Amino acid sequence: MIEFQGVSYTYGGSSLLDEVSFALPQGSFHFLTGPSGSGKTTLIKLCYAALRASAGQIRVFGKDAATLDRDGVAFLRRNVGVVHQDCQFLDHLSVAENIALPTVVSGQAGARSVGNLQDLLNWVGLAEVANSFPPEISGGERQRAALARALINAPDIILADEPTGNIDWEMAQRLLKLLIELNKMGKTVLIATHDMALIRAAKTQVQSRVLRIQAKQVWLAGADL
Amino acid sequence: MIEFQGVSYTYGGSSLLDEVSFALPQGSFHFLTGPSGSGKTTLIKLCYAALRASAGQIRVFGKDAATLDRDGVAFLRRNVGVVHQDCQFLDHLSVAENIALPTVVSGQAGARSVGNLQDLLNWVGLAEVANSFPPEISGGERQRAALARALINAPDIILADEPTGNIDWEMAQRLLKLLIELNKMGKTVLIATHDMALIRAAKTQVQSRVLRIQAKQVWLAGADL
Amino acid sequence: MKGIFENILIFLIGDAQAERMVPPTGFTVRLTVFAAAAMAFLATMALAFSMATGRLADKWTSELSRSSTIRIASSTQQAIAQRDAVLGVLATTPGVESYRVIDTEEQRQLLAPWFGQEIDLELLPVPTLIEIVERPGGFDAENLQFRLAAEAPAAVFDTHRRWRAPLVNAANRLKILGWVALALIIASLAVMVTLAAQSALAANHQVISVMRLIGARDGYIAQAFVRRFTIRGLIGAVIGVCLGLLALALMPSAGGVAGFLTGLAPTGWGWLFPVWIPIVTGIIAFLATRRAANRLLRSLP
Amino acid sequence: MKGIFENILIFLIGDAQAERMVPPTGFTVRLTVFAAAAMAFLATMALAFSMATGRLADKWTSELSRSSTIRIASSTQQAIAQRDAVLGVLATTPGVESYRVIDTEEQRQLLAPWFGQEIDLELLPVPTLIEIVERPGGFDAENLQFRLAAEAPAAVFDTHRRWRAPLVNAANRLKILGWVALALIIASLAVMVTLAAQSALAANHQVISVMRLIGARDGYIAQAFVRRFTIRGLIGAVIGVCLGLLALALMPSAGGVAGFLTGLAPTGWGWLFPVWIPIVTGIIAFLATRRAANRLLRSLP
Ligand SMILES: Nc1ncnc2c1ncn2[C@@H]1O[C@H](COP(=O)(O)OP(=O)(O)OP(=O)(O)O)[C@@H](O)[C@H]1O
Ligand SMILES: Nc1ncnc2c1ncn2[C@@H]1O[C@H](COP(=O)(O)OP(=O)(O)OP(=O)(O)O)[C@@H](O)[C@H]1O
Ligand SMILES: [Mg+2]
Ligand SMILES: [Mg+2]
Repeated sequence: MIEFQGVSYTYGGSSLLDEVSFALPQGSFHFLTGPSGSGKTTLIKLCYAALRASAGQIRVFGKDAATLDRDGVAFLRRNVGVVHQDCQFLDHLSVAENIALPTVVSGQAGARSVGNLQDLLNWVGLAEVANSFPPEISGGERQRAALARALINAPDIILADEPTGNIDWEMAQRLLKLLIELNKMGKTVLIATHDMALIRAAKTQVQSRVLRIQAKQVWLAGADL
Repeated sequence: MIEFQGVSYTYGGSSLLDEVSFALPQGSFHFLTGPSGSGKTTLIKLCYAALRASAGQIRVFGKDAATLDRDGVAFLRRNVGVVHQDCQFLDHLSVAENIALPTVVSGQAGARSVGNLQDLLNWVGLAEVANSFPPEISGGERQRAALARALINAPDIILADEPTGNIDWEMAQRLLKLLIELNKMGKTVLIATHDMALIRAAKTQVQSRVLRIQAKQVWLAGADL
Repeated sequence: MKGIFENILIFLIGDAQAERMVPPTGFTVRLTVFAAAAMAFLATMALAFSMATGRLADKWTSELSRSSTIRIASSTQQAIAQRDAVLGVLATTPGVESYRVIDTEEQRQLLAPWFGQEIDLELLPVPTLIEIVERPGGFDAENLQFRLAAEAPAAVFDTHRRWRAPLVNAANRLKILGWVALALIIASLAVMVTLAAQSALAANHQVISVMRLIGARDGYIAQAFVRRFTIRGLIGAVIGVCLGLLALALMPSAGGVAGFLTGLAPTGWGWLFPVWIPIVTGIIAFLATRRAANRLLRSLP
Repeated sequence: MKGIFENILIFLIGDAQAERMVPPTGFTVRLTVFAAAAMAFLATMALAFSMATGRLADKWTSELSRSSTIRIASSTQQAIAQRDAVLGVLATTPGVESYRVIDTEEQRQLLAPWFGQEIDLELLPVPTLIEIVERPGGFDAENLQFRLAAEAPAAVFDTHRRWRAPLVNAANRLKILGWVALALIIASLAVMVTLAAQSALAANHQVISVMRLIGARDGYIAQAFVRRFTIRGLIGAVIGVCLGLLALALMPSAGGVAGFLTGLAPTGWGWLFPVWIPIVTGIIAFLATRRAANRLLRSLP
């Protein structure tokens, strides 16, 4: 589903990724690790066309991301669920409305998704704060809301950037289980995280692989993880 | 240094803390844990007078927080270093300038603190991005910058809300070491975190205690942690 | 044409779903509505002023420039014959609307400041005065002069040019001043609404970037904002125009001021004169917001 | 007083350190500067217009209302004696600035429209006309009338009231119109600058909340913003006034228009008339920003 071929990326002068190549086949489950500032968020942004590669080719759903026009990018994003590291919301809409926003944008707002919404809120433990507004919820609740928003449309690709940074261990386990569930339904999942415990926990439940960014390259980590 | 006596707090209708009492003596090192949404951030906000207790008394530096006027609150905050969970910066100033901001505000901007600044930047691993602007740095870099900003003035009390949420394990260890160093210089430290590994790591280096928020109460956790 | 109106209607009704993403209130609303209202108010006033001075200039032009006088000195021999000759010439001059011999009573009134009400015109060598009123197109004064010289050599033709020029000039300058003020106000209106739209969009930077990140199309995002601000601009302008008309209605009417300055307030259908101000404001708000929204969107990945 | 100026100076120079926390550029700058400039421009124009109509009204007032005429019909017996009696009365009337007997040549000019340039005044029963110019305070017309009736019964006193009333009225209405426009523009200026300051502060909400969280005192935060926006308001107003003066300078001057409408452009020191506009704008910007900043700060914990 996602294919990097010789992709380089530089911010201003400093190069971050240098001729990176890898592929995430449909239905695969990957983690992305690397030290802080190594380029995890940058790589994820490249996947949903928030950044354009300086060189090389990125194919998502088989399409070259560089050839997409603005509406093409919008269409791509409606089929890719992204949990951003800085979870931003519309502060004048309730948490539930924020989570349902992607259904509105893709024109699917209707009975079906409202059913989904309630289930999803229960699963991520946000049923109680569903009618609160984003500035009124805690850091962990924000992160869970961001995940729920990324999943509401059941997108084919799920990209999550540090989805458990502010969340306690039990809740992180729950969210992981949800992602594994979706993976089993055929969704492609990529999770950027620095939490080794989470990666280890996943290993026991799903066929997952770990990508590691090091020295401007993406390496497939061995069995040592 | 910080003393809670029968403190209650309610947002709107839902009560979060109910007659909580505890004390952090000068030079102590405490962790604060509890599930997401249990009120860790709320408790820390009460300590630096960002929120006012609904009932009970909070004494910081021996002064009743409820009796402080606005300039009194400002003075209090200049002597309490706070790492906020959502690290906000002035986006038009460089990372280094943002970190130095508390010295400007307290009128200590001068040779001494510039020396400090360079050491601090090196220690938290931000020397390379010192001249970048906040929107250009990664999530983990932001968190470290927030910690550096909280420490630049060498405040007597340090409150850190999830300072390692987005940071890899080695860097988290480094930051912990810095906080322990400061604690050994006599500073009072309180760290809200859900990372049990961090707490365990600290136990081996410093005399630390763990406060746990549960059922609207703050409990001193036993040896089981 | 029907298509356009339908489209405008659809645009104004909007999409309730898309609508919700724009924060409902705040300072940006007040700013936009007030800017539009203030400028529309001033535009209404300037327009009324221009129109009033326009009416004034027209009046002076028609009263003064369309009238001229032929004078036959009383000392002239055959004054009556010459007068008849003049009247004959005028009857066959194209462009003359009417002419009349000013009668004794009227002459007495005109000369009163000089000789008092009690004068006996018989004693004065008062000339015969013939007043001519031109058609709007005017007549060929040179030709008339020429014909008069031939047929009534004692008649002196006075175009009043000397007297009317300064008044018409002054009225025209006032009129120009009004139009200049109006142009400036419309320009200010455009810039103000543009800046208000920009500031509102900048304040909603996060909303727009979130919408873009979750896959909303540019057109969808822009439309919600453009619609909101167009309507706000319209509402502001309508308020401003209404206040302007109210202010005009409350102005003292010209009444007895001897018609020197016609009232500022329009009459009858004239009250509808500023309907185009909200329309122009709406169009400006539409274009300004669309441009600002598109620029902001293009800056987002 | 020196203390105040020193304080103003210290305020305007500011604190370079505190200064840096305010983002240097952006739409809020353009908005504030433009709003101040546009309104200052319009205020300058309205002020110039009011002043010009003021001068016009003064001129008409002084030319027409401060002059009056005494007429002694030529048929009067002892016309010369009566004239001397009148002159004697005028010499002892308080409030009379000057008086003179209108000479033959002038009378010929005034009567030319009636009788042509070629008239022989000897043949006309032209009255003796004495023109009186009042002091600014005026004189007691009734008393003069009374004394004239006693000492020169044939003299007819004409205050020109009939002629001057409509002109002075019209000029005064224009003047009022100008002042009303000016008041409206100043009010708009105040609201616009207030809204611009509010919108700028709202856009800087994060800056202010960060400063507050790291322990900056309210006064310290407010001052940096207030200073910045006061200066922007001042700069905008200075630009607006300069543009306004430029526009006035480019207006065609009244020149030969027979003094009917005096030029809009001021003369000499008159060019300094709008200096108070930037000062007022600065004060408004200062107060508006301070109020908005304090309100925003008080909403933060
Ligand atoms: N401003 C607010 N208004 C209303 N409710 C609030 C507000 N801030 C927080 N809350 C609620 O209070 C509860 C505790 O919030 P708090 O941020 O203190 O949690 P926390 O322990 O820090 O959680 P986390 O680990 O997720 O950061 C949450 O359920 C949240 O929804
Ligand atoms: N917009 C930008 N302009 C310039 N440099 C940037 C920008 N965004 C990120 N960087 C730099 O690129 C590097 C990688 O950033 P990125 O956010 O991809 O790191 P990361 O792996 O996600 O780190 P973290 O684990 O801390 O989130 C960082 O050093 C950062 O300073
Ligand atoms: Mg990152
Ligand atoms: Mg928290």
